[in-house]
Amino acid sequence: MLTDLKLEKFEGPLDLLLQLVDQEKLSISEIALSKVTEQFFSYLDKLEKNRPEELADFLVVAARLIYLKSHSLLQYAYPEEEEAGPGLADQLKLYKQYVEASKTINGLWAVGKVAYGRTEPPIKSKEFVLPANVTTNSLYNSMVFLLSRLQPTEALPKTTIDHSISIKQKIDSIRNLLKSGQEFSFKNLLSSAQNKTEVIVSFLAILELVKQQSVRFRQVNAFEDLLVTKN
Amino acid sequence: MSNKSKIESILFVASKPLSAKKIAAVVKINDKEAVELLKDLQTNYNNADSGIAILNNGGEWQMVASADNQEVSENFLKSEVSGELTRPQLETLTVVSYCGPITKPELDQIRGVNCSLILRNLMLRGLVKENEDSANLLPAYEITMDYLRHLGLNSLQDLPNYSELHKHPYITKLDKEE
Amino acid sequence: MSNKSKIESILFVASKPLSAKKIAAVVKINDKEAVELLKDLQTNYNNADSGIAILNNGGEWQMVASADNQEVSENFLKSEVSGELTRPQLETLTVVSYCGPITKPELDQIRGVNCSLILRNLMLRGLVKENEDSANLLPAYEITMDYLRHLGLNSLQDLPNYSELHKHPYITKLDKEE
Repeated sequence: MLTDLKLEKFEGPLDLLLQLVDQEKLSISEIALSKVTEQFFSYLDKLEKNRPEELADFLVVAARLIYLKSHSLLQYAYPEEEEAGPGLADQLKLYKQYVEASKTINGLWAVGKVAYGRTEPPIKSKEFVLPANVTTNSLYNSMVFLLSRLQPTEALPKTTIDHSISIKQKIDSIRNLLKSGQEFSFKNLLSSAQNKTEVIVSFLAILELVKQQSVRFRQVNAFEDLLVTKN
Repeated sequence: MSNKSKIESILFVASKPLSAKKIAAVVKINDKEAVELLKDLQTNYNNADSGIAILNNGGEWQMVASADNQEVSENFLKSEVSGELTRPQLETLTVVSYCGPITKPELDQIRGVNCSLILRNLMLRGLVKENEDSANLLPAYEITMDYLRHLGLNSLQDLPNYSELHKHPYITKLDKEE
Repeated sequence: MSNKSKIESILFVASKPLSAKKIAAVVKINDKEAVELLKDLQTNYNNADSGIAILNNGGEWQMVASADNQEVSENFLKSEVSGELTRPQLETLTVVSYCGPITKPELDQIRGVNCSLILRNLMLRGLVKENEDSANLLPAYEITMDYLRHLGLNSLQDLPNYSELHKHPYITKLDKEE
Protein backbone atom coordinates (compact mmCIF):
# COMPACT_ATOMS: atom_id res chain seq x y z
CA MET A 1 0.00 0.00 0.00
CA LEU A 2 1.81 3.08 -1.16
CA THR A 3 1.00 6.40 0.34
CA ASP A 4 1.61 9.71 -1.30
CA LEU A 5 1.93 11.78 1.87
CA LYS A 6 4.84 14.18 1.68
CA LEU A 7 7.46 13.88 4.35
CA GLU A 8 7.99 17.64 4.69
CA LYS A 9 4.42 17.99 5.84
CA PHE A 10 4.83 16.12 9.10
CA GLU A 11 5.42 17.95 12.30
CA GLY A 12 6.53 14.77 14.02
CA PRO A 13 5.81 11.09 14.40
CA LEU A 14 2.39 11.64 15.97
CA ASP A 15 1.38 13.91 13.14
CA LEU A 16 2.49 11.28 10.62
CA LEU A 17 0.54 8.56 12.45
CA LEU A 18 -2.54 10.73 12.63
CA GLN A 19 -2.46 11.35 8.89
CA LEU A 20 -1.86 7.69 8.10
CA VAL A 21 -4.81 6.65 10.27
CA ASP A 22 -6.95 9.37 8.67
CA GLN A 23 -5.94 8.28 5.20
CA GLU A 24 -7.07 4.73 5.94
CA LYS A 25 -10.31 6.20 7.29
CA LEU A 26 -9.78 4.40 10.57
CA SER A 27 -10.59 5.72 14.00
CA ILE A 28 -7.73 5.85 16.45
CA SER A 29 -7.24 2.49 18.16
CA GLU A 30 -4.41 0.07 18.73
CA ILE A 31 -5.71 -2.03 15.86
CA ALA A 32 -5.66 0.95 13.52
CA LEU A 33 -2.10 1.69 14.59
CA SER A 34 -0.88 -1.79 13.89
CA LYS A 35 -2.47 -1.53 10.45
CA VAL A 36 -0.44 1.56 9.54
CA THR A 37 2.83 0.32 11.03
CA GLU A 38 4.32 -0.59 7.66
CA GLN A 39 3.51 2.77 6.11
CA PHE A 40 5.05 4.46 9.11
CA PHE A 41 8.25 2.46 8.68
CA SER A 42 8.45 3.29 5.01
CA TYR A 43 8.97 6.93 6.06
CA LEU A 44 11.84 6.17 8.39
CA ASP A 45 14.30 5.64 5.54
CA LYS A 46 13.41 8.95 3.91
CA LEU A 47 13.61 10.63 7.26
CA GLU A 48 17.11 9.44 7.95
CA LYS A 49 18.25 11.15 4.78
CA ASN A 50 16.23 14.37 4.97
CA ARG A 51 15.62 15.17 8.61
CA PRO A 52 18.19 13.17 10.57
CA GLU A 53 17.88 15.42 13.62
CA GLU A 54 14.30 14.27 14.17
CA LEU A 55 14.99 10.57 13.74
CA ALA A 56 15.12 9.89 17.48
CA ASP A 57 11.55 11.13 18.03
CA PHE A 58 10.31 8.93 15.19
CA LEU A 59 12.21 5.88 16.44
CA VAL A 60 10.56 6.13 19.86
CA VAL A 61 7.17 5.85 18.20
CA ALA A 62 8.45 3.17 15.79
CA ALA A 63 9.50 1.02 18.75
CA ARG A 64 6.07 1.38 20.33
CA LEU A 65 4.41 0.44 17.04
CA ILE A 66 6.50 -2.73 16.81
CA TYR A 67 5.47 -3.57 20.33
CA LEU A 68 1.79 -3.07 19.47
CA LYS A 69 2.10 -5.05 16.27
CA SER A 70 3.82 -8.02 17.87
CA HIS A 71 1.32 -7.84 20.70
CA SER A 72 -1.58 -8.11 18.29
CA LEU A 73 0.05 -11.01 16.45
CA LEU A 74 1.17 -12.93 19.51
CA GLN A 75 -1.29 -12.09 22.21
CA TYR A 76 -0.51 -15.14 24.32
CA ALA A 77 3.16 -14.12 24.52
CA TYR A 78 2.27 -11.05 26.53
CA PRO A 79 0.67 -11.85 29.84
CA GLU A 80 -1.46 -9.16 31.45
CA GLU A 81 1.12 -6.44 31.74
CA GLU A 82 0.84 -3.08 33.41
CA GLU A 83 1.76 -0.58 30.74
CA ALA A 84 3.98 2.27 31.79
CA GLY A 85 2.33 5.54 30.95
CA PRO A 86 -0.47 6.19 28.47
CA GLY A 87 -0.76 3.85 25.49
CA LEU A 88 0.18 5.06 22.04
CA ALA A 89 -3.43 5.16 20.86
CA ASP A 90 -4.42 7.27 23.87
CA GLN A 91 -1.48 9.56 23.32
CA LEU A 92 -2.48 10.01 19.71
CA LYS A 93 -6.09 10.78 20.66
CA LEU A 94 -4.86 13.44 23.05
CA TYR A 95 -2.53 14.90 20.45
CA LYS A 96 -5.40 15.05 17.98
CA GLN A 97 -7.47 17.13 20.40
CA TYR A 98 -4.75 19.77 20.57
CA VAL A 99 -4.31 19.77 16.80
CA GLU A 100 -8.04 20.48 16.52
CA ALA A 101 -7.81 23.19 19.18
CA SER A 102 -4.89 24.82 17.39
CA LYS A 103 -7.28 25.65 14.55
CA THR A 104 -9.30 27.85 16.90
CA ILE A 105 -6.17 29.54 18.17
CA ASN A 106 -5.00 30.14 14.62
CA GLY A 107 -8.38 31.68 13.84
CA LEU A 108 -8.18 34.06 16.77
CA TRP A 109 -4.59 34.94 15.92
CA ALA A 110 -5.35 35.56 12.25
CA VAL A 111 -8.23 37.94 13.00
CA GLY A 112 -5.59 40.23 14.46
CA LYS A 113 -7.68 41.78 17.19
CA VAL A 114 -5.23 43.24 19.63
CA ALA A 115 -6.17 44.56 23.05
CA TYR A 116 -3.86 47.48 23.67
CA GLY A 117 -2.58 48.38 27.09
CA ARG A 118 -1.45 51.79 28.24
CA THR A 119 2.13 52.36 27.25
CA GLU A 120 3.03 55.48 29.14
CA PRO A 121 2.50 55.86 32.84
CA PRO A 122 0.77 59.18 33.61
CA ILE A 123 3.35 60.24 36.18
CA LYS A 124 7.09 59.86 35.86
CA SER A 125 9.49 59.99 38.74
CA LYS A 126 12.00 62.80 38.45
CA GLU A 127 14.71 61.70 40.82
CA PHE A 128 16.86 58.63 40.28
CA VAL A 129 16.51 55.76 42.75
CA LEU A 130 18.80 52.74 42.63
CA PRO A 131 16.74 49.53 42.99
CA ALA A 132 17.41 47.84 46.31
CA ASN A 133 18.87 44.66 44.85
CA VAL A 134 21.29 46.28 42.42
CA THR A 135 24.79 45.99 43.86
CA THR A 136 28.11 45.22 42.22
CA ASN A 137 27.94 41.77 43.82
CA SER A 138 24.45 40.96 42.57
CA LEU A 139 25.49 42.09 39.08
CA TYR A 140 28.54 39.87 39.19
CA ASN A 141 26.53 36.86 40.40
CA SER A 142 23.90 37.40 37.78
CA MET A 143 26.57 37.53 35.05
CA VAL A 144 28.15 34.29 36.27
CA PHE A 145 24.73 32.64 36.32
CA LEU A 146 24.03 33.80 32.78
CA LEU A 147 27.37 32.49 31.55
CA SER A 148 26.67 29.10 33.11
CA ARG A 149 23.48 29.00 31.05
CA LEU A 150 25.37 29.93 27.88
CA GLN A 151 27.98 27.24 28.42
CA PRO A 152 27.78 25.07 25.32
CA THR A 153 26.22 21.72 26.08
CA GLU A 154 28.45 18.79 25.37
CA ALA A 155 27.62 17.20 22.07
CA LEU A 156 25.63 14.01 22.46
CA PRO A 157 27.60 10.89 21.64
CA LYS A 158 26.84 9.97 18.07
CA THR A 159 25.70 6.51 17.21
CA THR A 160 24.22 5.06 14.10
CA ILE A 161 21.57 2.46 13.73
CA ASP A 162 22.93 -1.04 13.40
CA HIS A 163 22.35 -1.77 9.77
CA SER A 164 23.91 -5.22 9.99
CA ILE A 165 21.04 -6.85 8.18
CA SER A 166 17.64 -5.77 6.92
CA ILE A 167 14.37 -7.64 7.22
CA LYS A 168 14.39 -8.11 3.48
CA GLN A 169 17.84 -9.69 3.51
CA LYS A 170 16.78 -11.96 6.35
CA ILE A 171 13.65 -13.03 4.52
CA ASP A 172 15.76 -13.90 1.50
CA SER A 173 18.11 -15.99 3.59
CA ILE A 174 15.20 -17.80 5.25
CA ARG A 175 13.74 -18.55 1.81
CA ASN A 176 17.11 -19.99 0.80
CA LEU A 177 17.18 -22.08 3.93
CA LEU A 178 13.76 -23.50 3.08
CA LYS A 179 14.93 -24.45 -0.42
CA SER A 180 17.18 -27.06 1.09
CA GLY A 181 14.66 -28.39 3.62
CA GLN A 182 11.00 -28.39 4.52
CA GLU A 183 11.50 -27.25 8.09
CA PHE A 184 14.09 -25.61 10.37
CA SER A 185 14.43 -24.64 14.01
CA PHE A 186 14.13 -20.99 14.95
CA LYS A 187 16.75 -21.50 17.65
CA ASN A 188 19.26 -22.61 15.03
CA LEU A 189 18.50 -19.56 12.95
CA LEU A 190 19.24 -17.33 15.91
CA SER A 191 22.45 -19.13 16.83
CA SER A 192 24.16 -17.52 13.85
CA ALA A 193 22.95 -14.01 14.75
CA GLN A 194 25.73 -11.46 15.20
CA ASN A 195 23.94 -9.15 17.59
CA LYS A 196 20.63 -8.29 19.23
CA THR A 197 19.43 -6.35 16.23
CA GLU A 198 19.78 -9.42 14.08
CA VAL A 199 17.75 -11.46 16.58
CA ILE A 200 14.94 -8.89 16.38
CA VAL A 201 15.21 -8.71 12.59
CA SER A 202 15.01 -12.52 12.35
CA PHE A 203 11.88 -12.55 14.46
CA LEU A 204 10.25 -9.80 12.39
CA ALA A 205 11.22 -11.63 9.19
CA ILE A 206 9.48 -14.78 10.41
CA LEU A 207 6.39 -12.75 11.35
CA GLU A 208 6.39 -11.19 7.92
CA LEU A 209 6.65 -14.59 6.20
CA VAL A 210 3.80 -15.91 8.35
CA LYS A 211 1.72 -12.95 7.34
CA GLN A 212 2.51 -13.57 3.68
CA GLN A 213 1.49 -17.17 4.36
CA SER A 214 4.81 -18.43 3.01
CA VAL A 215 5.55 -20.28 6.24
CA ARG A 216 3.82 -21.35 9.39
CA PHE A 217 5.36 -22.24 12.70
CA ARG A 218 4.70 -24.65 15.47
CA GLN A 219 5.51 -24.53 19.12
CA VAL A 220 4.53 -27.47 21.31
CA ASN A 221 4.96 -25.83 24.71
CA ALA A 222 5.46 -22.25 25.83
CA PHE A 223 9.10 -21.08 25.69
CA GLU A 224 10.11 -24.09 23.59
CA ASP A 225 11.80 -23.80 20.26
CA LEU A 226 9.74 -22.75 17.24
CA LEU A 227 9.67 -25.02 14.22
CA VAL A 228 9.28 -23.11 10.98
CA THR A 229 7.66 -25.07 8.15
CA LYS A 230 7.33 -24.19 4.47
CA ASN A 231 3.73 -23.84 3.25
CA MET B 1 -12.43 55.44 48.76
CA SER B 2 -12.99 51.70 48.58
CA ASN B 3 -10.21 49.22 48.00
CA LYS B 4 -11.93 48.26 44.78
CA SER B 5 -11.63 51.78 43.44
CA LYS B 6 -7.98 51.88 44.54
CA ILE B 7 -7.28 48.74 42.54
CA GLU B 8 -9.09 50.28 39.58
CA SER B 9 -6.79 53.31 39.78
CA ILE B 10 -3.68 51.15 40.02
CA LEU B 11 -4.65 49.01 37.04
CA PHE B 12 -5.31 52.21 35.14
CA VAL B 13 -1.96 53.86 35.80
CA ALA B 14 0.11 50.69 35.35
CA SER B 15 1.65 50.17 31.95
CA LYS B 16 2.26 46.44 32.29
CA PRO B 17 0.68 43.28 33.77
CA LEU B 18 0.66 43.25 37.58
CA SER B 19 0.52 40.30 39.95
CA ALA B 20 -2.34 40.20 42.45
CA LYS B 21 0.35 39.98 45.13
CA LYS B 22 1.86 43.27 44.08
CA ILE B 23 -1.53 44.97 43.94
CA ALA B 24 -2.43 43.61 47.36
CA ALA B 25 0.83 44.98 48.79
CA VAL B 26 0.20 48.49 47.46
CA VAL B 27 -3.43 48.59 48.65
CA LYS B 28 -2.39 46.90 51.92
CA ILE B 29 -4.91 44.06 51.83
CA ASN B 30 -4.29 40.31 51.65
CA ASP B 31 -3.83 38.51 48.34
CA LYS B 32 -7.16 36.71 48.52
CA GLU B 33 -9.11 39.93 49.02
CA ALA B 34 -7.24 41.49 46.12
CA VAL B 35 -8.18 38.61 43.80
CA GLU B 36 -11.84 38.89 44.87
CA LEU B 37 -11.89 42.59 44.06
CA LEU B 38 -10.06 42.07 40.78
CA LYS B 39 -12.66 39.51 39.73
CA ASP B 40 -15.35 41.95 40.75
CA LEU B 41 -13.84 44.66 38.56
CA GLN B 42 -13.48 42.18 35.74
CA THR B 43 -17.22 41.52 35.89
CA ASN B 44 -17.91 45.26 35.68
CA TYR B 45 -15.62 45.83 32.73
CA ASN B 46 -15.76 42.72 30.60
CA ASN B 47 -19.21 43.15 29.13
CA ALA B 48 -20.24 43.22 25.53
CA ASP B 49 -20.03 46.94 24.88
CA SER B 50 -17.19 48.05 27.09
CA GLY B 51 -14.22 49.94 25.66
CA ILE B 52 -11.95 48.70 28.44
CA ALA B 53 -11.32 45.09 29.48
CA ILE B 54 -9.39 43.50 32.33
CA LEU B 55 -7.21 40.55 31.35
CA ASN B 56 -6.12 37.80 33.71
CA ASN B 57 -3.32 35.39 32.95
CA GLY B 58 -1.79 33.07 35.53
CA GLY B 59 -2.01 35.41 38.51
CA GLU B 60 -1.29 38.54 36.49
CA TRP B 61 -3.79 41.27 35.69
CA GLN B 62 -3.81 44.06 33.14
CA MET B 63 -6.28 46.72 32.03
CA VAL B 64 -6.46 47.06 28.24
CA ALA B 65 -8.53 48.65 25.51
CA SER B 66 -11.03 46.14 24.13
CA ALA B 67 -9.61 44.02 21.34
CA ASP B 68 -12.73 44.80 19.28
CA ASN B 69 -11.65 48.43 19.19
CA GLN B 70 -8.15 47.63 17.96
CA GLU B 71 -8.58 49.84 14.92
CA VAL B 72 -9.31 53.09 16.75
CA SER B 73 -6.69 52.35 19.42
CA GLU B 74 -4.03 52.06 16.76
CA ASN B 75 -4.54 55.70 15.86
CA PHE B 76 -2.86 56.57 19.13
CA LEU B 77 -0.29 53.80 19.39
CA LYS B 78 2.31 52.19 17.24
CA SER B 79 0.44 49.20 15.93
CA GLU B 80 1.88 45.90 17.06
CA VAL B 81 2.40 43.41 14.28
CA SER B 82 1.42 39.90 15.20
CA GLY B 83 3.06 38.14 12.25
CA GLU B 84 2.29 34.63 11.12
CA LEU B 85 2.60 31.58 13.30
CA THR B 86 4.22 28.49 11.79
CA ARG B 87 2.52 25.15 12.26
CA PRO B 88 4.96 23.91 14.99
CA GLN B 89 4.72 27.26 16.78
CA LEU B 90 0.96 27.16 16.62
CA GLU B 91 0.79 23.60 17.90
CA THR B 92 3.17 24.33 20.77
CA LEU B 93 1.34 27.53 21.67
CA THR B 94 -1.94 25.62 21.71
CA VAL B 95 -0.64 23.03 24.16
CA VAL B 96 0.95 25.71 26.37
CA SER B 97 -2.29 27.74 26.21
CA TYR B 98 -4.46 24.85 27.35
CA CYS B 99 -2.06 23.03 29.66
CA GLY B 100 0.28 25.71 30.97
CA PRO B 101 2.17 26.00 33.18
CA ILE B 102 3.68 22.90 31.62
CA THR B 103 7.19 21.43 31.79
CA LYS B 104 9.20 20.60 28.71
CA PRO B 105 9.02 16.80 29.19
CA GLU B 106 5.23 17.03 29.40
CA LEU B 107 5.10 19.16 26.28
CA ASP B 108 7.46 16.82 24.41
CA GLN B 109 5.28 13.89 25.42
CA ILE B 110 2.08 15.48 24.13
CA ARG B 111 3.56 16.61 20.82
CA GLY B 112 5.75 13.53 20.40
CA VAL B 113 8.74 15.68 19.44
CA ASN B 114 11.44 17.60 21.22
CA CYS B 115 10.20 21.17 21.65
CA SER B 116 13.38 22.94 22.84
CA LEU B 117 13.95 25.00 19.73
CA ILE B 118 10.32 25.97 19.28
CA LEU B 119 10.08 27.04 22.92
CA ARG B 120 13.16 29.20 22.57
CA ASN B 121 11.71 30.69 19.46
CA LEU B 122 8.37 31.45 21.11
CA MET B 123 10.17 33.03 24.06
CA LEU B 124 12.14 35.24 21.70
CA ARG B 125 8.83 36.37 20.21
CA GLY B 126 7.57 37.14 23.71
CA LEU B 127 4.62 34.74 23.38
CA VAL B 128 5.75 32.19 25.97
CA LYS B 129 7.68 32.69 29.18
CA GLU B 130 9.47 30.54 31.67
CA ASN B 131 7.64 30.39 34.95
CA GLU B 132 9.74 32.11 37.55
CA ASP B 133 8.54 29.94 40.38
CA SER B 134 11.79 28.32 41.40
CA ALA B 135 10.12 25.89 43.80
CA ASN B 136 10.10 23.33 41.01
CA LEU B 137 13.21 21.71 39.70
CA LEU B 138 12.07 21.87 36.11
CA PRO B 139 11.05 25.22 34.67
CA ALA B 140 7.43 25.39 33.56
CA TYR B 141 6.27 27.32 30.53
CA GLU B 142 3.20 29.48 30.21
CA ILE B 143 1.84 32.00 27.74
CA THR B 144 2.44 35.71 28.18
CA MET B 145 -0.04 38.53 28.62
CA ASP B 146 1.12 39.88 25.25
CA TYR B 147 0.00 36.67 23.58
CA LEU B 148 -3.36 36.87 25.34
CA ARG B 149 -3.74 40.49 24.18
CA HIS B 150 -3.05 39.44 20.60
CA LEU B 151 -5.68 36.71 20.76
CA GLY B 152 -8.21 39.26 21.97
CA LEU B 153 -9.20 37.02 24.90
CA ASN B 154 -9.76 38.14 28.47
CA SER B 155 -8.29 34.98 29.90
CA LEU B 156 -7.34 31.50 28.72
CA GLN B 157 -10.52 30.17 30.33
CA ASP B 158 -12.37 31.78 27.42
CA LEU B 159 -10.84 29.28 24.99
CA PRO B 160 -13.30 26.67 23.71
CA ASN B 161 -13.24 23.43 25.73
CA TYR B 162 -10.72 24.95 28.12
CA SER B 163 -11.68 23.04 31.23
CA GLU B 164 -11.77 19.74 29.38
CA LEU B 165 -8.42 20.13 27.65
CA HIS B 166 -6.76 21.83 30.59
CA LYS B 167 -7.08 19.06 33.14
CA HIS B 168 -6.54 16.08 30.94
CA PRO B 169 -5.85 12.84 32.80
CA TYR B 170 -2.65 12.09 30.90
CA ILE B 171 -1.13 15.40 31.80
CA THR B 172 -1.73 15.02 35.48
CA LYS B 173 -0.48 11.47 35.18
CA LEU B 174 2.71 12.68 33.59
CA ASP B 175 3.08 15.14 36.40
CA LYS B 176 3.22 12.35 38.89
CA GLU B 177 5.58 10.24 36.88
CA GLU B 178 8.20 12.89 36.34
CA MET C 1 -18.86 47.85 18.97
CA SER C 2 -20.64 51.11 19.74
CA ASN C 3 -19.07 54.52 19.17
CA LYS C 4 -19.23 55.09 22.91
CA SER C 5 -17.07 52.05 23.55
CA LYS C 6 -14.64 53.20 20.86
CA ILE C 7 -14.24 56.54 22.60
CA GLU C 8 -13.72 54.73 25.88
CA SER C 9 -10.86 52.71 24.29
CA ILE C 10 -9.33 55.85 22.81
CA LEU C 11 -9.36 57.75 26.09
CA PHE C 12 -7.80 54.73 27.75
CA VAL C 13 -4.85 54.23 25.40
CA ALA C 14 -4.06 57.91 24.84
CA SER C 15 -1.87 59.15 27.66
CA LYS C 16 -2.61 62.82 27.03
CA PRO C 17 -5.61 65.16 26.77
CA LEU C 18 -7.47 64.89 23.45
CA SER C 19 -9.81 67.37 21.77
CA ALA C 20 -13.35 66.22 21.02
CA LYS C 21 -12.60 67.11 17.40
CA LYS C 22 -9.69 64.68 17.21
CA ILE C 23 -11.75 61.94 18.87
CA ALA C 24 -14.66 62.58 16.50
CA ALA C 25 -12.34 62.33 13.50
CA VAL C 26 -10.96 58.95 14.58
CA VAL C 27 -14.38 57.48 15.34
CA LYS C 28 -15.76 59.09 12.15
CA ILE C 29 -18.72 60.88 13.78
CA ASN C 30 -19.44 64.59 14.03
CA ASP C 31 -18.06 66.72 16.87
CA LYS C 32 -21.42 67.22 18.52
CA GLU C 33 -22.06 63.50 18.71
CA ALA C 34 -18.60 62.97 20.14
CA VAL C 35 -19.22 65.52 22.90
CA GLU C 36 -22.55 63.86 23.72
CA LEU C 37 -20.88 60.48 24.08
CA LEU C 38 -17.98 61.92 26.09
CA LYS C 39 -20.45 63.46 28.54
CA ASP C 40 -22.24 60.17 28.71
CA LEU C 41 -18.99 58.37 29.61
CA GLN C 42 -18.21 61.05 32.14
CA THR C 43 -21.50 60.31 33.91
CA ASN C 44 -20.58 56.63 34.03
CA TYR C 45 -17.11 57.18 35.38
CA ASN C 46 -17.27 60.22 37.61
CA ASN C 47 -19.19 58.72 40.51
CA ALA C 48 -18.23 58.59 44.14
CA ASP C 49 -16.49 55.25 44.18
CA SER C 50 -14.84 55.04 40.78
CA GLY C 51 -11.10 54.56 40.42
CA ILE C 52 -11.06 56.28 37.04
CA ALA C 53 -12.35 59.74 36.17
CA ILE C 54 -12.79 61.63 32.90
CA LEU C 55 -11.66 65.24 32.94
CA ASN C 56 -12.84 67.90 30.58
CA ASN C 57 -10.76 71.02 30.38
CA GLY C 58 -11.41 73.65 27.74
CA GLY C 59 -12.55 71.24 25.03
CA GLU C 60 -9.90 68.66 25.85
CA TRP C 61 -10.71 65.30 27.38
CA GLN C 62 -8.56 62.96 29.40
CA MET C 63 -9.01 59.76 31.37
CA VAL C 64 -7.17 59.83 34.69
CA ALA C 65 -6.96 57.91 37.95
CA SER C 66 -9.40 59.42 40.46
CA ALA C 67 -7.97 62.31 42.43
CA ASP C 68 -9.08 60.62 45.66
CA ASN C 69 -6.80 57.70 44.86
CA GLN C 70 -3.85 59.89 44.09
CA GLU C 71 -1.95 58.62 47.08
CA VAL C 72 -2.29 54.95 46.23
CA SER C 73 -1.53 55.62 42.54
CA GLU C 74 1.59 57.51 43.44
CA ASN C 75 2.64 54.89 45.96
CA PHE C 76 2.28 52.31 43.29
CA LEU C 77 4.32 54.22 40.76
CA LYS C 78 6.96 54.94 43.39
CA SER C 79 7.16 51.31 44.39
CA GLU C 80 7.54 50.52 40.72
CA VAL C 81 10.46 52.88 40.52
CA SER C 82 12.28 52.06 43.74
CA GLY C 83 11.35 48.41 44.18
CA GLU C 84 13.67 45.53 43.55
CA LEU C 85 14.38 44.47 40.02
CA THR C 86 12.93 41.14 38.95
CA ARG C 87 15.38 38.43 37.95
CA PRO C 88 14.97 39.06 34.19
CA GLN C 89 15.36 42.82 34.75
CA LEU C 90 18.48 42.35 36.85
CA GLU C 91 19.93 39.99 34.28
CA THR C 92 19.27 42.46 31.46
CA LEU C 93 20.86 45.28 33.44
CA THR C 94 23.83 43.00 34.10
CA VAL C 95 24.35 42.29 30.41
CA VAL C 96 24.11 46.00 29.57
CA SER C 97 26.59 46.75 32.37
CA TYR C 98 29.18 44.15 31.41
CA CYS C 99 28.69 44.10 27.64
CA GLY C 100 27.28 47.53 26.76
CA PRO C 101 26.92 49.40 24.51
CA ILE C 102 24.89 46.56 23.08
CA THR C 103 22.12 46.35 20.47
CA LYS C 104 18.76 44.76 21.18
CA PRO C 105 19.29 41.75 18.87
CA GLU C 106 22.60 41.03 20.63
CA LEU C 107 20.90 41.31 23.99
CA ASP C 108 18.01 39.08 22.92
CA GLN C 109 20.50 36.52 21.66
CA ILE C 110 22.49 36.45 24.89
CA ARG C 111 19.46 36.20 27.14
CA GLY C 112 17.54 33.91 24.79
CA VAL C 113 14.36 35.98 25.11
CA ASN C 114 12.92 39.20 23.77
CA CYS C 115 14.02 42.03 26.05
CA SER C 116 11.95 44.93 24.63
CA LEU C 117 9.63 45.39 27.58
CA ILE C 118 12.42 45.00 30.10
CA LEU C 119 14.59 47.54 28.31
CA ARG C 120 11.71 50.00 28.23
CA ASN C 121 11.23 49.50 31.94
CA LEU C 122 14.95 49.92 32.71
CA MET C 123 14.95 53.11 30.67
CA LEU C 124 11.89 54.45 32.50
CA ARG C 125 13.75 53.83 35.74
CA GLY C 126 16.73 55.77 34.46
CA LEU C 127 19.10 52.80 34.65
CA VAL C 128 19.68 52.34 30.93
CA LYS C 129 19.64 54.72 27.99
CA GLU C 130 19.66 54.47 24.24
CA ASN C 131 22.95 55.41 22.71
CA GLU C 132 22.52 58.54 20.63
CA ASP C 133 25.29 57.64 18.22
CA SER C 134 23.40 57.48 14.96
CA ALA C 135 26.33 56.11 12.96
CA ASN C 136 24.85 52.66 13.52
CA LEU C 137 21.55 51.60 12.09
CA LEU C 138 20.47 49.88 15.29
CA PRO C 139 20.35 51.81 18.54
CA ALA C 140 22.73 50.53 21.21
CA TYR C 141 21.92 50.47 24.91
CA GLU C 142 24.22 51.47 27.71
CA ILE C 143 24.00 52.29 31.38
CA THR C 144 23.37 55.84 32.64
CA MET C 145 25.71 58.06 34.65
CA ASP C 146 23.17 58.15 37.50
CA TYR C 147 23.30 54.40 37.78
CA LEU C 148 27.07 54.30 37.75
CA ARG C 149 27.30 57.03 40.39
CA HIS C 150 24.78 55.32 42.66
CA LEU C 151 26.71 52.07 42.39
CA GLY C 152 29.69 54.03 43.71
CA LEU C 153 31.85 53.24 40.70
CA ASN C 154 34.00 55.53 38.61
CA SER C 155 33.65 53.42 35.53
CA LEU C 156 32.23 50.06 34.49
CA GLN C 157 35.78 48.67 34.43
CA ASP C 158 35.55 48.72 38.25
CA LEU C 159 32.86 45.98 38.20
CA PRO C 160 34.11 42.65 39.60
CA ASN C 161 36.04 40.66 36.95
CA TYR C 162 35.06 43.16 34.28
CA SER C 163 37.91 42.49 31.87
CA GLU C 164 37.30 38.74 31.95
CA LEU C 165 33.49 38.86 31.70
CA HIS C 166 33.29 41.76 29.25
CA LYS C 167 34.58 39.70 26.32
CA HIS C 168 33.78 36.23 27.56
CA PRO C 169 34.17 33.57 24.85
CA TYR C 170 30.64 32.21 25.42
CA ILE C 171 29.28 35.63 24.50
CA THR C 172 31.60 36.46 21.63
CA LYS C 173 30.84 33.00 20.25
CA LEU C 174 27.14 33.86 20.07
CA ASP C 175 27.96 36.88 17.91
CA LYS C 176 29.56 34.70 15.31
CA GLU C 177 26.56 32.40 15.16
CA GLU C 178 24.34 35.22 13.93
